[in-house]
Amino acid sequence: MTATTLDRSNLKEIVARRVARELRDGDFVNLGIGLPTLVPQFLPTDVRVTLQAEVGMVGAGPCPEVDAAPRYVVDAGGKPASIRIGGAFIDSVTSFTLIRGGHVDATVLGALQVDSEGNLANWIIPGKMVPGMGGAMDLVVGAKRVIVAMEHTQRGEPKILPRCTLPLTALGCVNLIVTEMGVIEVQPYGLLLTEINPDLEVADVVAATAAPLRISSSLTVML
Amino acid sequence: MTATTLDRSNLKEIVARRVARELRDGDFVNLGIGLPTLVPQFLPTDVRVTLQAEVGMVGAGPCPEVDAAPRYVVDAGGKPASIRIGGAFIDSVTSFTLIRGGHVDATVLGALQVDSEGNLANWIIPGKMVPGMGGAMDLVVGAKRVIVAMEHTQRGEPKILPRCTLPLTALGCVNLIVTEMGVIEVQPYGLLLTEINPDLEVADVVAATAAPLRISSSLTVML
Amino acid sequence: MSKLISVEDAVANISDGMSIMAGGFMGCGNAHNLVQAIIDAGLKDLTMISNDASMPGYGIAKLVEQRRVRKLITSHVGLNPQVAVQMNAGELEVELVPQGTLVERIRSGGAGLGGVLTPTGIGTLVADGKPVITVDGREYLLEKPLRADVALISGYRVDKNGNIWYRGDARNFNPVMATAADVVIVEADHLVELGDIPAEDVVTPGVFVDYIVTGGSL
Amino acid sequence: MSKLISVEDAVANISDGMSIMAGGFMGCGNAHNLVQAIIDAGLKDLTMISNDASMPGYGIAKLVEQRRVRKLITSHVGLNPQVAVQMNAGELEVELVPQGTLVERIRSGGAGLGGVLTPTGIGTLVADGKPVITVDGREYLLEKPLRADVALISGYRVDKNGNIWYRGDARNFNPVMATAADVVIVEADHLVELGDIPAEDVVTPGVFVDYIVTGGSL
Repeated sequence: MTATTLDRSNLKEIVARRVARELRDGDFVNLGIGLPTLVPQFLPTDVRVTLQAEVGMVGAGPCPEVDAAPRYVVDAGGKPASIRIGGAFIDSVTSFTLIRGGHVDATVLGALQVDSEGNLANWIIPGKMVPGMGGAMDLVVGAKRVIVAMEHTQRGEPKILPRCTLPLTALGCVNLIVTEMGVIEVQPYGLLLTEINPDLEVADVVAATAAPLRISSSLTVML
Repeated sequence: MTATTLDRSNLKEIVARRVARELRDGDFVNLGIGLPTLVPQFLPTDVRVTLQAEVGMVGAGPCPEVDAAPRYVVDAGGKPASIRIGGAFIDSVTSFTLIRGGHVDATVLGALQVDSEGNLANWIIPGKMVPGMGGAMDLVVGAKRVIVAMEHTQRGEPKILPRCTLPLTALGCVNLIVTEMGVIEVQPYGLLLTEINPDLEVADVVAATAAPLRISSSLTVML
Repeated sequence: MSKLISVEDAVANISDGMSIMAGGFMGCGNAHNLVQAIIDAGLKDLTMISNDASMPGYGIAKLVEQRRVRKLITSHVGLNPQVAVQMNAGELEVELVPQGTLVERIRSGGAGLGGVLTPTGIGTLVADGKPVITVDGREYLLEKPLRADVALISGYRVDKNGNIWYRGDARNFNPVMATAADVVIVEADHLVELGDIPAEDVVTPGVFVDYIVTGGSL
Repeated sequence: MSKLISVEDAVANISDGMSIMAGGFMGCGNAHNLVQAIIDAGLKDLTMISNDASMPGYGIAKLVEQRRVRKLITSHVGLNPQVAVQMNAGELEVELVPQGTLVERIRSGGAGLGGVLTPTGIGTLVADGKPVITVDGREYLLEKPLRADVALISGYRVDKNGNIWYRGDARNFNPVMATAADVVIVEADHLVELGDIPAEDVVTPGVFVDYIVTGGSL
């Protein structure tokens, strides 16, 4: 099976499941929109993380089945949300004191492009899509660990490049890239493939990656 | 009667009473230790001011007769204090957001020296007294109006000088000087005596003031 | 001297061309009645400072939809499609600011500081034209303080002194914006008596607030 | 993974020569048991960062009196006569910082900023040797961020997540110091259940707190 024939139906689950293994019990974590929000459901029961929502929650919970506080407790998209018992509502100043001040253990977010130096582009496609950076620039600068969780390619085109061509979100901020094809560490010398999807060959991953890719001598199967 | 024969028994009251007339209904005011704390008792009943205590109160009240919250509500000297109904406890960050951010309408504080340019020295006598500046440097920079309330002289020596000789608290920060001898405005061109203690002659005030002193053409009696 | 006034009197503090800070995050924490009153008063050419442009038909999004906004200073406009339309047509100027930088610029304006030294934005478009200051070997952007003519605050419980308690995450930018405008107006969901908000639980002390209007609700 | 530990285990995080932030204002908001445990553990050569040096025999004043402090970074020492004695004898170094600058330097350290641009201290001894940055025609001192190895926090109600609610003005420097140290220890006057502090009324979110000790009281 090659990259093009990889079963794409559970692609997001593959990524989210693997990212979940990066989190430790007690971690304070900020999850970006989309794929990253799937991560908590794959956490082992003995790993409890506290979720931050930059809108103003420490200990954010899931979307409520019955909305107890309509329009007063929302997520970053303005949709109904909830807070866990023992959580705290905070203002935006405190929210970014947490984020910029290095108090967030890990942030998981998507990317348009990542490159060999760990540069990240995920907020603008000039002339096409200008939504604004929201809290992303602060998150990737401030979080102790930045994990990019994304599909390896975009309509067959590599997103992992020697050098980002889109405007950057931040310089050298990415620590780890998790895709459906494998797990890639950002090292001082460049990118290192440490785990691979068992349905793929190394050549598949290399072919789908525009950046030079070292292969770990202890390459393992991605779980 | 001359300066040296002025009845000194009610000197502080003279100053506090006159300072009270500078405050307007609704003002948010920070009072320094000592003489300035006497000001509120001379406010007309239709003038209500909100007192700030930099330790962390908006709406500070008097020392309680019965201390309801021993050691949890204190003034800047660590003595039992109280908060008025409708007041707020704030942290030190907020306290100095209020002070430095121009939210305090007036601060009233003592001085070791004041000079023709409105420079103030009130925090250190090198080699003798080094208590630290506390919040004073922020207060005189941030408050909309800085009123010095003090005795005109120190053991007969002038405290109002052409140029401060002690280390400064801030440059050009003083707006008004109120002493037992009179009221002096700090103007761009220097000091202007606008009111005088009715028991004194202008010559008495000039003699007790080392800085050049203009006399207002509409000089009135200090009330 | 009561701070309690009508919504119409409150909005009379605003003129065409003024800068307005509006608390809220995707409309959660917008002062909805004040927004409507601004529209009803025919105010225009406003500079809006807010985390985002809300969502279609909700809160401050309406100011954009009704073409009352000349300039937006904000971190995110992706959920309000009208912004892109007007921006691409050259009718609306948008200054995008990272969210953490936006909140600190406002804080700086409210706290009498000279600006913000932040690592956020270094090496990106955000850094264009801004001074870079090196402190202990690390580079920081100098971002300038932000203040506004008027701040529109949404509070859940508000007493007559203007003390505010916020519900849920409707808090967001409201407390910091209440520190950084010449005129601060709070829209109260519930007007309460002095003392009903314990002194320890006041989030925005009333001394920051100039006017109170009632009838708020998200 | 419980944050709740004994006072002795908490103090085991501290070594001779470390820097310690202590919340409190003239002893109001000091973590008194932790201070005593530091003395009992024989710790010395400490750098203390605190608003003041408290008053004789009370709170952190005891650390000075017991000669455990090598350097004080503080805004006011006038109520603790031992400070002047040791300072004049060359035994204690004192760095005096304006109170508003002290709190902002700590905030800067906790919030990942590169320092503070403040008008306070311009033209005074405080400005000696510090960069002056001009923003929009006004001069500001660049004051550097402050962090510490350990912060000693005093909280009235603390839940098992470390969420803190402060009573009265014992709050003061505690919330900001809880953001700016590698190890943050809170001394709880009352340990409460999760949810006992409503989410809106939490002042210091528990994620800032590493360890909780009980038995606190001012």
